[in-house]
Amino acid sequence: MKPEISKIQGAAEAILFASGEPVSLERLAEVLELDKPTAEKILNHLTDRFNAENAGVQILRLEDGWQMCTRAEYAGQVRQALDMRRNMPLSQAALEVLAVVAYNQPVTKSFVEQVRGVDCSGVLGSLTSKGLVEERGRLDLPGRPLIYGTTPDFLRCLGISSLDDLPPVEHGEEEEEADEPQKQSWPAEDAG
Amino acid sequence: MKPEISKIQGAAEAILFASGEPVSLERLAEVLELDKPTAEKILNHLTDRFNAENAGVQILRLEDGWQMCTRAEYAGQVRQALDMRRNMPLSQAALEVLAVVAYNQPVTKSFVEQVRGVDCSGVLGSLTSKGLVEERGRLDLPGRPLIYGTTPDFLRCLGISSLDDLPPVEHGEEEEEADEPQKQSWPAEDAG
Amino acid sequence: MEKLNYRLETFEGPLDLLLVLIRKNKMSILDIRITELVDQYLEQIGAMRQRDMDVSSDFLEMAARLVYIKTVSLLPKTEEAEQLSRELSGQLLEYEECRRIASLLGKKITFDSFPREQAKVEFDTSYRGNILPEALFDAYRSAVGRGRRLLPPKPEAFSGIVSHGIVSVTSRIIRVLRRLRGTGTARYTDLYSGCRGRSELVATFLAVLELVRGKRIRVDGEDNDVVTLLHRPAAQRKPVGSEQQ
Repeated sequence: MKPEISKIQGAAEAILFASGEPVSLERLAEVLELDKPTAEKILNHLTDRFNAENAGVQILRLEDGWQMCTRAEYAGQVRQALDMRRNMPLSQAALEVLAVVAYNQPVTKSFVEQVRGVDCSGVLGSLTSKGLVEERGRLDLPGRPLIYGTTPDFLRCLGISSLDDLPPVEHGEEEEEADEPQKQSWPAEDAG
Repeated sequence: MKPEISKIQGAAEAILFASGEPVSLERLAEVLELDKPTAEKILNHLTDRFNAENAGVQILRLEDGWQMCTRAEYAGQVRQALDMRRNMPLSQAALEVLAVVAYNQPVTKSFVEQVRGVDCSGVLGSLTSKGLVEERGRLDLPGRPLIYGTTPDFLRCLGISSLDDLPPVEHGEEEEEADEPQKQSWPAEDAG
Repeated sequence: MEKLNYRLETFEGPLDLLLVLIRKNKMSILDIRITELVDQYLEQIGAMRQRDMDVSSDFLEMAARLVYIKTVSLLPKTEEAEQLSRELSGQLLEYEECRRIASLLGKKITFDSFPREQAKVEFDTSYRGNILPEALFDAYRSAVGRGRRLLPPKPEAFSGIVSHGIVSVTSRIIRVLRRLRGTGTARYTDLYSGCRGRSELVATFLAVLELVRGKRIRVDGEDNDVVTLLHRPAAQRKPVGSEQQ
């Protein structure tokens, strides 16, 4: 009986952990293959065990189920740790995408991908959520692709006041698209 | 003293929980305001406590950091509760590319292709999007080829803590010291 | 030779196929009997083609390499053949080891433990770190360096290589024809008079070759070469060769 219960508790714990949101009693009972009262008893027990310790993680009983989250008293340290990662130096891939956008804006994703030769969706997304790159509407072309440009925050992070202050790309040595308006060099629309 | 330590452990636990990704020793030490050896001791203790129980959540040591994740034995229930699909097992080609990258990283695509004798662009791309392999910048050679390495996720999926725990390579060309005892139990080889 | 009974499997690549053949023939990787291997390899590729299976260029490249090794090994001096065989053996050993490791990884790798998404801590996610303009610039060069291999090069990219203006062969064809129009003949060397620079000389030479090929002119003689305009129905045929030098 005992190991059986601890396995069910383990499963409940794993489910609550992996789900970012509250998990309902119905769902838990269904997955754990228990009737609702038993499931509730087990969840309450799990909650007590978690919350008794002076632990970093707690289980909250909410209206619509249970949710695992950090204890409020550690919010400061959690924030600090996550904040640090937020401001870690950008990855090489992120820097490259940012550079291509900065020197050629406004650009479509497919333009960036054509220049870099690799898929850039994830990187563009994370640059957008970091506030360094922003959407600038859509191109009036088939597929109406989104176009991107850099933000004022981007200038601030670089410590420059205008895009004109970016290190100039030399003629001849570098690709010419940095200097020309981009209108004519949009890559052909692709299905991807 | 005792409550102090349990508070630090609580904070570490909260940070690992909230972060999702592996958190490096360096960052943990900084946020917890400890020197690295002490932070490591506390994290190891926390890890033991978590992993001793028949719990749903475990702490993994990955390279120089720690990550919290669910235990594999509850995978079925977690998938069911969160409506996740089962991951397809990796193809033979993907495993081969992964093997070459893991043992020789950082490597270029053309190195991988030389070992396997076939084009590997597609496979490398899909391993990258699965998060098992990542770009690591470029080689300073003509063409500036991208170089690739494995991610902490790769270690996690393999259930090992470090690249040192990979199964040893057999014939001596790799100039590796084989005097270290094998930390992990690798299944006996077969002809495949 | 023993007729091998293949089930037509898909191979991971030419090395995979070679390993299968070596195993079936009970050869040692270190002692490859190249003649047997070539025949069976080609036979297998033929079979794959018959079934309309995808035979990638990698397979064909290996076929060429095997045939070359075989050819060299038929020559009396076999040092090169030994060297080539050793290289192939080394590559096969390495690939075999790669497969062994891959199979070990395959047995261990699972996607059964789930990390969490990062907790939604309520701060704005905007980036507050510093970015060095130089780092951004380097990243740009790096990105463009890669893209350049994938984008077709622009004409300007060749400006450093072709520093003399481009002389089109077509323009020289017209010039040669014009010169011949009056008398119908000219001395060969006269065609080059007035050429400035190597580009014009080369373009004129190519123009003459094109015209000869198109049977518009004939070049006769040895010392005092004479170029003759051949009579053809006018405007029936445009000058060949409109490509640029």
